[in-house]
Amino acid sequence: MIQQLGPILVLAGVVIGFVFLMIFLTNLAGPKRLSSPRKNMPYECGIPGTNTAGTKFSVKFYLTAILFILFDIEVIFLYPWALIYVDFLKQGPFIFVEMVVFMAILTFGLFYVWKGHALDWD
Amino acid sequence: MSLDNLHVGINHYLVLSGILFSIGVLGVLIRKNAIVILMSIELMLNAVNLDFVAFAKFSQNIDGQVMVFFVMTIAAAEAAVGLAIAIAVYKRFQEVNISRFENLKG
Amino acid sequence: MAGLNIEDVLFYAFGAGTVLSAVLVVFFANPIYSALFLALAMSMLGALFFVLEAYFISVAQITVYAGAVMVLFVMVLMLFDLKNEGEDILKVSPLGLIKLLAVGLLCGFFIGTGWVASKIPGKVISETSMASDQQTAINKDVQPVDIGSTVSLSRQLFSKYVFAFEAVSILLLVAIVGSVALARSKGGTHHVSR
Amino acid sequence: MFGRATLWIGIKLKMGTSPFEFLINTLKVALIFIMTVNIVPLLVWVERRGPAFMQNRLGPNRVGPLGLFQLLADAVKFIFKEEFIPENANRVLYFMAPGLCLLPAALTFAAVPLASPIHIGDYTFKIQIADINVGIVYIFAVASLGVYGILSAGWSSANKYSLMGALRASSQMISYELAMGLSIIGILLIYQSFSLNDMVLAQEGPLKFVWQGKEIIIPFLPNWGVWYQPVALILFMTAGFAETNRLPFDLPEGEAELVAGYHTEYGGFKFNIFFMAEYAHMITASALITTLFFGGYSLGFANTAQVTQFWAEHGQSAAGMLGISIADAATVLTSLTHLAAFSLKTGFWLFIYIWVRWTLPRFRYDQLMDLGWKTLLPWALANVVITTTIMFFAHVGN
Repeated sequence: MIQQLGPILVLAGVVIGFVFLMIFLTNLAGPKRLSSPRKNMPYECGIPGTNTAGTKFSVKFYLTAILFILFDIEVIFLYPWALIYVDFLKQGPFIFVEMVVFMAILTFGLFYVWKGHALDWD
Repeated sequence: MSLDNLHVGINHYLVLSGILFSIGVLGVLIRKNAIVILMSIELMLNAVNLDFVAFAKFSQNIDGQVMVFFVMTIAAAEAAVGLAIAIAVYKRFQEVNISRFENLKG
Repeated sequence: MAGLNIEDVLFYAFGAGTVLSAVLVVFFANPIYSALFLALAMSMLGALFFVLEAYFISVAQITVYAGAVMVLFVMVLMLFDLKNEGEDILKVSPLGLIKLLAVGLLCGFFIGTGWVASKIPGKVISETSMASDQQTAINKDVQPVDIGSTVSLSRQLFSKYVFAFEAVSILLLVAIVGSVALARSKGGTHHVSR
Repeated sequence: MFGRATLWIGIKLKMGTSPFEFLINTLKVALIFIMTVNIVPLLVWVERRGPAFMQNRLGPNRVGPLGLFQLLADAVKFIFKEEFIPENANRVLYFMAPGLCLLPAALTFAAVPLASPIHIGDYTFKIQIADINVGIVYIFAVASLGVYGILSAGWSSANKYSLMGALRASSQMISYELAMGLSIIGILLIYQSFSLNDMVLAQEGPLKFVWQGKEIIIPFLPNWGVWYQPVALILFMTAGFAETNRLPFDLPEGEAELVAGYHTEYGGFKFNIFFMAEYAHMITASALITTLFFGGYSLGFANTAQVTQFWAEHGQSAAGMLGISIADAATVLTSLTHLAAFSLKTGFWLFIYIWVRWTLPRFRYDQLMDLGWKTLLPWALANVVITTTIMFFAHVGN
C-alpha cells in the first residue's frame, strides 16, 4: 500500500510547494500599484458591467450533471465486470447475459433522455 | 498514554465513522438550507461506507466492499433526485429554506 | 505489536482531516464553502480506503462522490444566488441546544463503546481475522480472497450479488426518468414563474 | 514523555522503504514533476512555431536561437506581473483555484510508466512515479477532480462571464468524461488489468490472439491495442481533446465567445498555472494514448528480454563507464531505449494535439454537447457491446 500511496503524497507535496513558492514569488517581485475602483471592476471588454454574477442560468447545466452521475455509476459497475469477463466466460454465457440486461436497461434510459428532448440545448 | 492502543485496529475505524455519522446527524438537525441537509445525509452515508470497508479488511471478507458499491449507487440516485426537487423549489420560491418544502403536494 | 507503523500515521492524518472538514461542512454559513469542504472530506475518505487496501473502492469513491455528486452540489449552489442565504447558525436557540445535546450523547456513545471494546481483548473482531475460517469453509473452490485485488471483489459481485446488480440498473433508470421529469416540469429554461 | 514518544515513532515508523530508498523515491518524484513542468514551455514553443510554419510565417525567433529562450522570457515576465484581485471576489478561493486546477493535473501523471525498471544489484528502480495496481481508473478518478479548480476560479472572480465560462467548461468536461470512461472498457476487456505496466507488457511481441481455441499469430504487426480497439482510439482521442478544453472544444475559454472564460480575472503567474494545468492534462492524455493503444514504452518488434540481451552484448563501454556489472548496465541501457521510444510516441501525439488546434474550427456550444451525449456516448456503448459479443464467440466454451 505504501509503495503506491507514498510517491503520490510526495508528488502532491511537491506540487503544492511549487504553487505556493510561485505565488509568493509573484507577491514579492510584483509591483504594488494603487488599485483604483475603475480598475477593479470585473473585466468585460470595457463595457461597464450591468449586474452581479448571480444572474439566472438555464436549467440545462445541472440536468447534465445529474445525468452524468447516473451514467457514471454504470461506468463504475462496468470496470470490475471488464476484469473478470474472460474468466467467467469459460464457465458459460451467464456473465454475458448479465451485462447485456444491465446495459439494455440503461441504454433505454439514455434513449428516453434523448427522445425526451432533455439534452437539447436551446 | 501507552503506545499500544495507538496502533490502529477495527475499533479506531468504528469510532471515526461514529464521529462522522454524528456530525452528519448534527448537520441535518441544525441547518435550514435544504441543500446542506442533503449534503449531511451524504456525509452519513459515507460514514457507513467507511464501516463497511473497515469490516471488509479486518474480517478478511470481501462482501463489505461489495456492499459499498450498492450504498454508493443509492446515495448518488438520492442526491440526484433530491437536488432536482430542491431546484424545482428554488425556481418557485427563490429560496431553498426547508420550510418551503411543506408546500410539496402529492 | 506496539509502535506506530505508516498505516497508523496515515489513518490519524486522514481521519483528523476528514473529521475537521466534516465539522466545517456543518458550521459554514456560505453553503458553497461547505460543499467544497465536503468534497475534501470525501477525497480524504477515498485516501482512507486506500490505506485500508480497498483500492478499487477508493477509486470509485473519488470518481463517484468527490468527482460527480459533489460537482453537482457545487454547480447547483453556484447557480443559485445564495449570497443572502448565509443563515446565522450560531444563534443559540433552546431547540438548538437540545439538538446539540442529543447529538453529543450519540457521539459519546460511539466513542464510549469504541474505548470499552479496546479494553476487552478479543471480544470484538480483533486483528486476527475472526471470519476467515468460516469464509474458507463456505466456498472451497474459490481462490483465497485477497482483499486488495479488484478481481476477487468483482468475482463476488457477479456471482453472489447478481440480483442486486440487476436491481441497480432498475434504480438508475427510475432516477433518470424522475430527474428528467422533475427538471422538465418546471417549464422552460429562462422564465421564472413568480 | 512526549520526546520519547516522537523518537519512538520515528524509529518504529516502518516507512515500507529504508530511508535511503525513501530519499531516492522522493528525488525521482520531484525529478519527474520538474520534467513535466519543463516540457510545458517546450510545448508552448512548438505551439507557436509549428503553426507559424503551417501558415508560412516565422513565429518567435528573436530571443535566443530559434526563439527557444522566448519561453524563458515569458515565464520570468509572468513573475513580475502585479498581484491583482478583482473587486468583490472572495480572496481565499480566488488564490486557491490555480492550485486546485494544477494538483489533479499533476497527480494524473503518477500512474504512467515511462520506461522498463532498472536492476542495479538487488535493487530494482521503477521509472514511474507510483506503480498503482488500479492505474487507469486512478487516473480518471483524479482527473474528475480537476473540475473543482475551474468552478472555484469562475465563481470566485465575481465576473458574470467567468462564471458562465466555468459552468460551460465543467459541464463539457463531465460529459466527455463519460465517453472517455466507457471507451477504455474495451481495452480492459482485452488486457484484464487496470495496471498500466501489465498493459505495456501485454503489448510486446508480434500480434497474437486466441480465436475459439486456435492461436493466430501475425508476425509483421506489433501486438498493440490499436488493432484490437480502433473505435476506442477515436473515442478516447476525441474525449481527450474535450477533456483538456483544447480546440476544437475550447469554447469556454474562446476569446471571441466569453472574453477568456473562467480565468478572465487572473493575471501574472496564476494565469500561467492554469496554462500549465491544461498542458499537464494534454501530456497525460497523449501518454495514455501511447500506453493504451500504441504499446507504451515497448518497442514494437522486440520485447524487453530481447532488447536487454542486445544491450548485454553491445554494452561493455557503458558498463565500464558506470562501473556496474554488464547485466545492470544492460538494464540501464534498455530503459533508456524504452524511454526514448515512449517520448517519441508521446511527442508524436502531442504534435497531433497542436496540429488539430490549427486545422479545425471551434464548435458551437450545443453542437459540442450534442457530440458528447448523442454521438460519443452511444458509440462508446456500442463499442463495448460489440467487443463483448466478439469475445463471447472467441472464448465461450473452451
